[in-house]
Amino acid sequence: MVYYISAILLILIGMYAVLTKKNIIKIVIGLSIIDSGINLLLIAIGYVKDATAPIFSDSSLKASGMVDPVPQALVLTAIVIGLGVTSVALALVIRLYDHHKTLNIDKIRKLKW
Amino acid sequence: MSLSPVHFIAVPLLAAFLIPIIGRFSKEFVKIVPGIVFLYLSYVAISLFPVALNKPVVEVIAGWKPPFGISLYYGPLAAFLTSLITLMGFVIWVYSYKFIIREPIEKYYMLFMLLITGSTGIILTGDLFNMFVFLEITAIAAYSLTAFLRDRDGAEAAFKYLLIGSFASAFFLLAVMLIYSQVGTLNFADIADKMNTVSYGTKILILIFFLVGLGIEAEVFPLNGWAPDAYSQAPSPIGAVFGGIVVKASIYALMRIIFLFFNFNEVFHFLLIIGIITMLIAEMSAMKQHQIKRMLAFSSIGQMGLVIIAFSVGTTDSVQAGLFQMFNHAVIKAMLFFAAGYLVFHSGSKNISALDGLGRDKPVTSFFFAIGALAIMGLPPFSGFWSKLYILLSVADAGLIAAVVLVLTASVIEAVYYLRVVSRLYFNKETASHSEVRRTPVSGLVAMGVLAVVIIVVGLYPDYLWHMLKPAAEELINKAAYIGNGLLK
Amino acid sequence: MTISALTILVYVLAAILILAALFAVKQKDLLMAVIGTSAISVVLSIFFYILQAPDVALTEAAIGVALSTIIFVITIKKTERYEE
Amino acid sequence: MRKVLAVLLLAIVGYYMIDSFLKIPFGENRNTVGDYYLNTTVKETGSVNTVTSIVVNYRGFDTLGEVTVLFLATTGLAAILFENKKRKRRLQHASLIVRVGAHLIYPLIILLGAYVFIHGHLTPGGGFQGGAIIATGVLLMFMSYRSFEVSHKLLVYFESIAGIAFVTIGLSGLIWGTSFLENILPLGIPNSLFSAGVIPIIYIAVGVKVGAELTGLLDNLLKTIK
Repeated sequence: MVYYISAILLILIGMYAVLTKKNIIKIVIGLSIIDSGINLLLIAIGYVKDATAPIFSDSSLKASGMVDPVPQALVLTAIVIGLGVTSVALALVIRLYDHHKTLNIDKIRKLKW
Repeated sequence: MSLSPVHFIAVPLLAAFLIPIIGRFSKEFVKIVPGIVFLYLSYVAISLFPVALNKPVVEVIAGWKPPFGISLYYGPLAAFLTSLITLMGFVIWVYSYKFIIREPIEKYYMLFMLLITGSTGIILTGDLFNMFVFLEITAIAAYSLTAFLRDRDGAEAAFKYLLIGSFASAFFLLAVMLIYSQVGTLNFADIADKMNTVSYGTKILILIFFLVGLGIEAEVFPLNGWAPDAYSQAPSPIGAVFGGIVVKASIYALMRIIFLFFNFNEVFHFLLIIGIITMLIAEMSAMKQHQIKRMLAFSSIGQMGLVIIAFSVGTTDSVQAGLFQMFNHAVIKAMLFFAAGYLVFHSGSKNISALDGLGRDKPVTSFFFAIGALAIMGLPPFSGFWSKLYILLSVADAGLIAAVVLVLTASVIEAVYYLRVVSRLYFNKETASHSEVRRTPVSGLVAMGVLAVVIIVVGLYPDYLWHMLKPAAEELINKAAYIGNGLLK
Repeated sequence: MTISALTILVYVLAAILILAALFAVKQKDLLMAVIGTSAISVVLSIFFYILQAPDVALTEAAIGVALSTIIFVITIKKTERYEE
Repeated sequence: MRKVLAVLLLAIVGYYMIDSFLKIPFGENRNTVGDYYLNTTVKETGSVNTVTSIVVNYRGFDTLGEVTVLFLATTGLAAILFENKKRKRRLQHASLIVRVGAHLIYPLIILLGAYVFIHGHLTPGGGFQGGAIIATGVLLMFMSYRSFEVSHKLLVYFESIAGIAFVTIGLSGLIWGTSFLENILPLGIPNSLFSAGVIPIIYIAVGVKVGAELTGLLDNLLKTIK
């Protein structure tokens, strides 16, 4: 249960950062916190009490006593995708800094929403 | 090796991975690669079309039966949309060929090809998480291409798009997670089969997460703030890809999920209202724009609102009309972006006011723009007329007279701002000096010419296409058939 | 319910996780904030291990703790370090 | 004002998230497709690591997409940061101890990365983890030696050939088997290095590709002018 709560808190903290922060690097940090929270939530959903990792390294291990491997596979993908998005975001941050010499979004944002 | 739907994904990926090596030997050849790929894929699409009409092809990946492995679902609807996408991809490539002169050209073509592949993947896949992966492929390519010109506004638009897009993917993933925790599977057909075991409250939440997650890409109000900037700052061919391909794929994803997972009556009114609000606000914002590409972007959002209205009525006729409108909008909006790209280039300014009198200087490009404008307004000899008419008829059939009135109002607004631009092109005196008489390259004219022919031919003989869309519309509505086919029962 | 050492550890780690997230959001020095996100990744990695997901723990350790942090640090070096 | 609005919005989102997610029982076995994978992985794929068999085999298409995402991210980053003139990295020279230490550890890190992706079907880890470890090894050298260079040409070749290998393996499944990415090699004896059919080959391709891509990404970022 503590996993669910901390994961949801992480997601909310991340969203708070994205919505209120003025510094664009801070916003990207917020995005990566959201990603972390979602990953934790997904792994926690797949957990089974007193079960082992889904690896048959020993012949005594039984399939019935293992955690759900699907969320783990999904999170693996999600982490890598998160890295991809973060790197593109930071490239854009560098590009924006090049043009504006500031990281403050209020000074950057000339385009209307 | 016989043709199979998996070629739509595998071949462009192979080509994209090859491009860096080819680029070391010949830069010119890199520019031709996407053309070859899209030509080949169009061939695949056309040869597989009759097969899909006969019986949906369920292509399993890695040999595992549907609920366990990932499968591609290639039914009439997917056949129609992939054919549209690959053919449009080819035309947009023709246009790009001379339009994109800015380095790194090699990277442009890689991103361009993968952007379209991502959209194809969204349409083909029969697996929820796989759809997420393809959405992300599309999104990352789109962010990078928005900033491709590396100017100030481009980077800002791309950053804004990225922020909103990341929120969208977070919500999409949350929805996937909720579904997995409830039904324990990720295959569309399997989820649809088991969805009635999920409690009402959770279902609503899943629906909201999906609406936020996909509504952003599908430009649904109020999540479409990114669209005008991204459209207007990206290179013109990419604007055409956004409006013609990416949005179509997202709308497809949204509709597929809603039709399959939710009892349709529950969401019907909600969708209709969203569609109407999206359409009206977008058309009114388009009125106020000074930049031509921003205007086109808002008009695109408005048209998507119209498509959502058509889908939300939920009868075979209306869905068919919605698909018809999607086809027309893809073709017409691409043509408008093509023409606008060169008009902006010739006048040297993004503003509408700079277009005065270009109709005399650049008669061919302006003529194509005018055709596009008349077609999208829905004037008779062109294709746009029929889809709008069919939508109105089907909405009226369902007894939603208020919706009919609102759609007509939006059409009037649309007509006003498009005619304003056309009249500037032809009837205003030349004010700015666009003395540089550079010609629009042949590749650009060919691309626009092909689209113009499509618009006119479909306008004159709409029945053929209209009948082809019937099985596609039926596929979207018939949930039981999808479940049966999707699980290979 | 008997309280095992592991349960206590999980609660402590969860507290660290949330504090690190708050630190990352509140800190004006961006470099410190990035270290905060890196701490989040470390805790997550341990969590994944406790939740019997060693594959994911390894990924989070390699990508979340190392690479992602480094990319942030390089970006900060190319731009500026303090939030106004 | 903005903060109040944000907190209000988040309170609503948070309420519904807690409301829905806390209802999912924690630590309970629910019947999912995961059970099928657990029961059949050794028999059907020969891989003892179920996560690997899902990532590479059952849901291998996702992994192809994932590799593409990383490829796109590197390409996109290079396109966004494209400058006509490349500069040298501008880092300070590290101290002697760091340099000697880095030189000692560097081959070991590369070796560890390779180990992780070659044994992906036996132990935790795989292509992505191994590739990331290799990239961190190269990063260590970047930071300790100002003049350390990785040939750009080499990276491009590694990246492309690994990617092509992945798709080719997939297509060969279509040619000799019945479907894309299908296993066409013998499964071997579970728990031995040469087992699990195409899984290790795909994971090696993924590892090389991810390693080359992330290295290229770091190199590109480090060389961007301030």
